[in-house]
Amino acid sequence: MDSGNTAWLLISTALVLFMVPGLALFYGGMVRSKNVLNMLLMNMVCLGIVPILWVLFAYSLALAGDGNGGLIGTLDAAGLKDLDSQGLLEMAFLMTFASITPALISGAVADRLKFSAWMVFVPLWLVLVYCPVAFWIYGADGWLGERGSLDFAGGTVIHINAGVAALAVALVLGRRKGWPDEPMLPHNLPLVTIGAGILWFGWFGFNAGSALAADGVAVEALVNTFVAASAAMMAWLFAERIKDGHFTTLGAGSGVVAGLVAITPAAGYVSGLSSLVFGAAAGVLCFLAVGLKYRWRYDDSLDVVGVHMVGGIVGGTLLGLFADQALVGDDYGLALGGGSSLFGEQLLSMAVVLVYSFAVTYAIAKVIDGIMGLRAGDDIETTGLDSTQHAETAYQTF
Amino acid sequence: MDSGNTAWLLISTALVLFMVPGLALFYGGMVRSKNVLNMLLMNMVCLGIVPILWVLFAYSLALAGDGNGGLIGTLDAAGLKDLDSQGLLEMAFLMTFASITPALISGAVADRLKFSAWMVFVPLWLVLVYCPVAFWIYGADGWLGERGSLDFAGGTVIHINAGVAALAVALVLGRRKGWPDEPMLPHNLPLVTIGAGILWFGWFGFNAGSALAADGVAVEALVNTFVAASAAMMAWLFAERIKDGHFTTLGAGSGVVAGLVAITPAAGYVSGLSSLVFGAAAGVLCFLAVGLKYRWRYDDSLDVVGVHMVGGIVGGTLLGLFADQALVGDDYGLALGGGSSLFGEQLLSMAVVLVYSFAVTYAIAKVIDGIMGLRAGDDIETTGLDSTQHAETAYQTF
Amino acid sequence: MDSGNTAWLLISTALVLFMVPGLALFYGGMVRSKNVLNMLLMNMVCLGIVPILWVLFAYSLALAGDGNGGLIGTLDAAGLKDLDSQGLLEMAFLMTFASITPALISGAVADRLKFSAWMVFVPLWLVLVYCPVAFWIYGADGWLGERGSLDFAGGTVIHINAGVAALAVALVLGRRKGWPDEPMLPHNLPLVTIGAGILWFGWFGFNAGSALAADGVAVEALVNTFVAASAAMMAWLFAERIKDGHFTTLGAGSGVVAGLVAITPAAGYVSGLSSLVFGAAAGVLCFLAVGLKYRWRYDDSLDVVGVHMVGGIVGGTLLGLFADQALVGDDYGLALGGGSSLFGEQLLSMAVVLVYSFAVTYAIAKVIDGIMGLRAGDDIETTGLDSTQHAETAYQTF
Amino acid sequence: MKLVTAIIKPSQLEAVKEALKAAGVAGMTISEVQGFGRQGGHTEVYRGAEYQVDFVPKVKLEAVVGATDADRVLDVIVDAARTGKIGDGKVWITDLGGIVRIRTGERDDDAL
Amino acid sequence: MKLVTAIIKPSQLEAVKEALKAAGVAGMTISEVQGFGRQGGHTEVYRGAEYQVDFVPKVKLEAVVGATDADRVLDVIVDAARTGKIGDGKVWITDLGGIVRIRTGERDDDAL
Amino acid sequence: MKLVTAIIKPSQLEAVKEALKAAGVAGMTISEVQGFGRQGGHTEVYRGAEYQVDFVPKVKLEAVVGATDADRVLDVIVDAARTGKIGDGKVWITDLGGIVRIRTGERDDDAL
Ligand SMILES: Nc1ncnc2c1ncn2[C@@H]1O[C@H](COP(=O)(O)OP(=O)(O)O)[C@@H](O)[C@H]1O
Ligand SMILES: Nc1ncnc2c1ncn2[C@@H]1O[C@H](COP(=O)(O)OP(=O)(O)O)[C@@H](O)[C@H]1O
Ligand SMILES: Nc1ncnc2c1ncn2[C@@H]1O[C@H](COP(=O)(O)OP(=O)(O)O)[C@@H](O)[C@H]1O
Repeated sequence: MDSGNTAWLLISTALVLFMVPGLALFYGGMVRSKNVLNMLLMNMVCLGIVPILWVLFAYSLALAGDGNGGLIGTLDAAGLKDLDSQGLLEMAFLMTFASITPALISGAVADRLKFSAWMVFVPLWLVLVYCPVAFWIYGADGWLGERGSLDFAGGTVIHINAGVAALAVALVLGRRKGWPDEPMLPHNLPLVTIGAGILWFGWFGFNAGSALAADGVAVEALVNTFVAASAAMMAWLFAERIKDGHFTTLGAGSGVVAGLVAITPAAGYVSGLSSLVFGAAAGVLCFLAVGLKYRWRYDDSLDVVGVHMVGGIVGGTLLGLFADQALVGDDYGLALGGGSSLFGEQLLSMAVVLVYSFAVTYAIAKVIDGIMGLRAGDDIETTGLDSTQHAETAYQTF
Repeated sequence: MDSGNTAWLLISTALVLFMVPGLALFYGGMVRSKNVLNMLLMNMVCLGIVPILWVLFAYSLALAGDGNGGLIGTLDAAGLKDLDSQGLLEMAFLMTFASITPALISGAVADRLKFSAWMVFVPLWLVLVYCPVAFWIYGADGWLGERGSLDFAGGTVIHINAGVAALAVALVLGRRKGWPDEPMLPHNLPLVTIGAGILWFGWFGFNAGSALAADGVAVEALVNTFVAASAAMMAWLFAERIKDGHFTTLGAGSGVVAGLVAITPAAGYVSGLSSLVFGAAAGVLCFLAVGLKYRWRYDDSLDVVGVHMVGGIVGGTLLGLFADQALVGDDYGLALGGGSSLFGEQLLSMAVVLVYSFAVTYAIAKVIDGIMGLRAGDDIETTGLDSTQHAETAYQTF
Repeated sequence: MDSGNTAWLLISTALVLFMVPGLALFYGGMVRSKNVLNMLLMNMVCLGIVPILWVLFAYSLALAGDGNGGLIGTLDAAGLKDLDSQGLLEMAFLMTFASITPALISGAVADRLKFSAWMVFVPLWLVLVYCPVAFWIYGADGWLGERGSLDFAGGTVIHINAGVAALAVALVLGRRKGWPDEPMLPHNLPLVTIGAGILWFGWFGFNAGSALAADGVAVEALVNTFVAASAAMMAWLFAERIKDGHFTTLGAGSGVVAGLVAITPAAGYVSGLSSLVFGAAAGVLCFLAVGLKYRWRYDDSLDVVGVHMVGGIVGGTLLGLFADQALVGDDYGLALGGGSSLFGEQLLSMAVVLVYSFAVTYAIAKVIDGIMGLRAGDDIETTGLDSTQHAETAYQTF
Repeated sequence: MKLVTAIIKPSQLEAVKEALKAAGVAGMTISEVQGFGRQGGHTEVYRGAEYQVDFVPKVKLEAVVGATDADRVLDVIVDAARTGKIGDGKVWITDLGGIVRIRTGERDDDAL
Repeated sequence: MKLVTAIIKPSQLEAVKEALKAAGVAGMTISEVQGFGRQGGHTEVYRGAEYQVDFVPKVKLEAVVGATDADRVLDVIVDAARTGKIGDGKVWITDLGGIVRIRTGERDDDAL
Repeated sequence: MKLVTAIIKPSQLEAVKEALKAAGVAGMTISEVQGFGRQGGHTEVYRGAEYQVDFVPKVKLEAVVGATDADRVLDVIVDAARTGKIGDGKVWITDLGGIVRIRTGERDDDAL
């Protein structure tokens, strides 16, 4: 790799790492002040647990060689064995993705999960869900990737995967005491806005960094990422203005994230003004989707399902429609005349990940619940997780 | 463009985008807590509105080809038509500049502007003020640029332009109820400091990115940007220490921004220790300028005029004096023996932008006021914009 | 320098600059709300004072030519004289290091130092301590560097140096009124977490930027930096879980910083999984070290000694054990069979810096104390520094 | 006129407010407070140093009511605020000399 | 001694404070509170979910005054706090058993 | 029953709390308030504009005690809160009509 590409991948790694504290703030501002530290720590600790496992063996499992007919990687690169500079750098770049994916799930379990259960959940989920799913799509001969499924920067591997896993854990965990009757309002919306800003900033590394070079594809990815986020912000804002009467700060931040999620699988594969379509669709559909939890009464506390799972599906589907021939080759988007092959593969890979991730995550959650209990307990929930689980208070008065 | 230059422009784009949430926090911390979300959203929404218009047509209008004898761009690049990778990337980089410029204005209208009026103001101002002004100076054959006016990264196009526009809107809008008799103190100075930190960080992309390459000019721009900000911080701090008796946090942050504004037009055009002069002058003069609103009783709430307009004028003028022959060619700085030609052009271009932007912005504000009303209304002003305009509360107690 | 290396050093400079506001928030969240602005300003002002002195003469003193048999630089590069593009860029990159080093010390003097004393301390310390120490190790023929001591990105020059200086000032300054009997709890742990996130992000520029190129060494440094921070976070978290019963947010952030400090001297000199050792050792040892102040009753308020001095010593020592032959040449790590030469030099350079920095800092503090007084005074300490020293209040209620 | 003052758990505020509304109490004022009592506090740990935190967050609720309503209102609060766990709080009653509605100048019962 | 307690709009605090100063009241204590009353609250919307917020921000002001001053002080507050719009708040008076200035131990009128 | 209310300096809270504990006071409630008094405020400066800040941070402490204990408790507070510097604050006593412990319904002395 030349110095320019190296520079771009170095900084992209830093950018994606920075998304984790960004996500922590985005989520942390949305919970009540008695639980904000727990939310911050659930996110930050993913940057502790995941990298250690990643360099020891998980990177190898998720991406290296072929061991099992395209189902899971080998241990050939365990302990960073035989990685040259470029390999090391890609390993580090992907380590940030592996770290943020479980962190995304934390939004669904806010306010009630026992912290020790989270410490057990994250490594299990990484190995049992993230590694195989990543291998299927990105691995040397992962079966979904081989069939022709596309996922530029992780719409399916990261967002759909985390989103549906969030649903599974939320179902096993159950609803918060008092939800949805008692109001549980965001305690600090400026924090949410800082978080959204950091996420947008970092997402340039996430998506344009996934070109693995500072080239035309990276440029296309950056432009698409930028525009989709803008369009989704406006779409969400107008959707809520029409339905609820107001443009809101939380809506703007949520729209931005929805748009970023939706463009993720497609960032380097679509061109021109398609990104406007991704953004607008994600803004409206995610806005509508976050309401479903009240109808179906699952307590996805901070809307991981509505934003990441739904946004990921919107993006993965639209990619099947709008993938650009110049960028993806002959099996391009259905809507652009590329035939239904890509579109079908997109639906297949999304369906596979939805089913696999849901099932295995559900099982992991059930097992943890059986062995050590998932919920912190009623009293702790009332008092707040910060003082009870972490012996800390976020904001001191005196 | 080689990979190194591409990498630098990619990350610079991300850096300038990040300045918008930075600005939102910088301003948001300065208003009272009942209005902080409104301030955040006025800023963030510029990242929603502007990029959509920019890719559709505004970029083309602001920079493409020649249509009208150097007065405004053509629509040749509308919808991103015919842009190669490099063109696309520059388009994206400049999109961040176009987004932050109207956002700067929001500081002058704090606490009283109807949010729907802002949603109308931003697109109108972008098209009627920002695009022509940008074209005159940066457009293929923009008339001010052709005559020899210099503006490295937007001192005139962005800061003077936004600063004088802020004055115009503030005048049409009128003073806040109770201003200046009632204290309206910054509700959260740590937020202001975070914002100032992000702005400084992002400004390296703003100024050094404007070299459009990772070369010696970018290095010069980065060094100048760094040093001018430092010098302005110290100058502001000592000025206020002498006049008011204290070094303040708000003063430090304000000084940093003043210095960054002043060096913006000159970042890649001056060398050696000139940046110290830019910084010191901006620190002292902007500090003095922010007091004028009390004398002349215009309610430029967060000092957009005093910092951006005045800082921009300081920088544009000093550039006429200190532009370095090695960097700008034969018409270099008056004080360095380069003759008065550049100095004259600087004064001309600044005067033109001051007059044009003031007049057109004033007209836009008047028209909006006539049609839909600019002010939120007395009761809303008393209660706060967050709960009334956005149906949200920034900080929840329970 | 080619464009890729230039791009990397430009952005690394921006990243390290961003660490200063990051540090300000990290520290600012840890003090009580009546002192947060003072803490923010003590940090930010280092970005004002240091760069001015740096471009005028301190850079030259710290790094240029040879004047005194390897003891201090010459004034050959004063005023940026004769620096080409690459020289200018490296000057700017190192300017951020020089700025953050005194800022680190501020954590030890929290809540009681007179601000004017800080304004005098910083320039004196820069010239009398930082410049010589930097020259010994990094200067053209600095005597410690010549002997073979290694310090990739400033473990000794920055962290041990600042850490032991913090001890010296804290001793001269004395304990806070009421410490340790009265609780003095962090007023805003989300701020601390934002700060830790920014520090981690910026530290990639700090360490991987110190390769001064976007090459394999930078990649190695980035990977080591990442993994050491993760390992230290987990080590600190488990250490406190075992000793005190809880995983804490402050512990996670502290662990991250401890790991980053420890890997700093070694980032580009060790490979493979050694970074896990650096991280784990730093996490546990710094956790234990922060308790010593209660035993020995020195009021190192925010644990600059426990984290930076101890973390730096851990890293410098481990480097003597684990330096990789492929990266450092024949005198490699003792534990890897490289002999004791490097190990001995590491101990020597650390000892020299510990003694020199302690002694000179102690003297500076004593002199300032004698001339103008170091402490703000009892009443000011009770009321808080923000309103008394800076005439500001961090958070406004009405 | 009487002033009924209650110190309750924050988690019971919603229930108490609804109960008071239902009981016809037209106005009340609440504030964040911190309580010390039998419930005890908890221990916090910052970088290995333990601190005993004696105060726990509570809500203070004040309602001015007619003299004859005071006991009934007190009972309503006690019922709604009770969780049966230690730390539920206290309610007390004070006599007032009189109350005025600022907007109209109406006094006493008319001011409620 | 009497304690005059007022619940006022935050926007009127400045005016009330100045009026009290002018009326010779030498000390007072204020705090942030939230009020429920006829003024009603407002609706907030978070990601499409509507919440009725019943409480609005108010300021509570307490001033201990000599028994004979209480009515006058009450009138001063009422005048300064009045905007004429709903939600202006209440003022009430309580009898005190006595007051001490901590610094000196002075009691009652001397403590003010 | 009596209610003892104290306005003290935040820096004295710890001492007062310990003194009250030692004196056998089993419960109390505190809140953040801002005080105006002889101590005066201070000037703040924001971008060159000066503002007189009249209010300084104080802590309000309320303890309900048996009628016969009130004076003793007041003395305890006064002793512990005194620094001798201006702004030490006030303590005053109010009669209560009665107090109930929410958890048990116990009244008056039993409720403490
Ligand atoms: N004597 C008192 N005076 C004022 N407030 C009190 C008193 N005793 C208790 N409180 C308040 O009531 C709260 C609950 O009291 P506590 O003794 O913990 O539980 P319980 O009321 O269930 O016995 C305390 O946190 C405090 O705010
Ligand atoms: N009965 C009451 N007891 C205590 N506080 C009250 C009572 N009624 C009203 N308040 C306080 O006074 C404020 C204003 O009362 P409200 O009924 O809204 O308007 P108005 O006083 O103009 O009729 C309320 O927000 C609340 O804080
Ligand atoms: N008349 C009063 N009513 C209510 N609170 C008062 C009164 N006078 C003083 N205070 C409170 O007591 C605090 C200290 O009073 P101050 O006059 O400053 O000092 P000192 O009590 O030492 O004379 C004030 O800040 C205020 O909170």
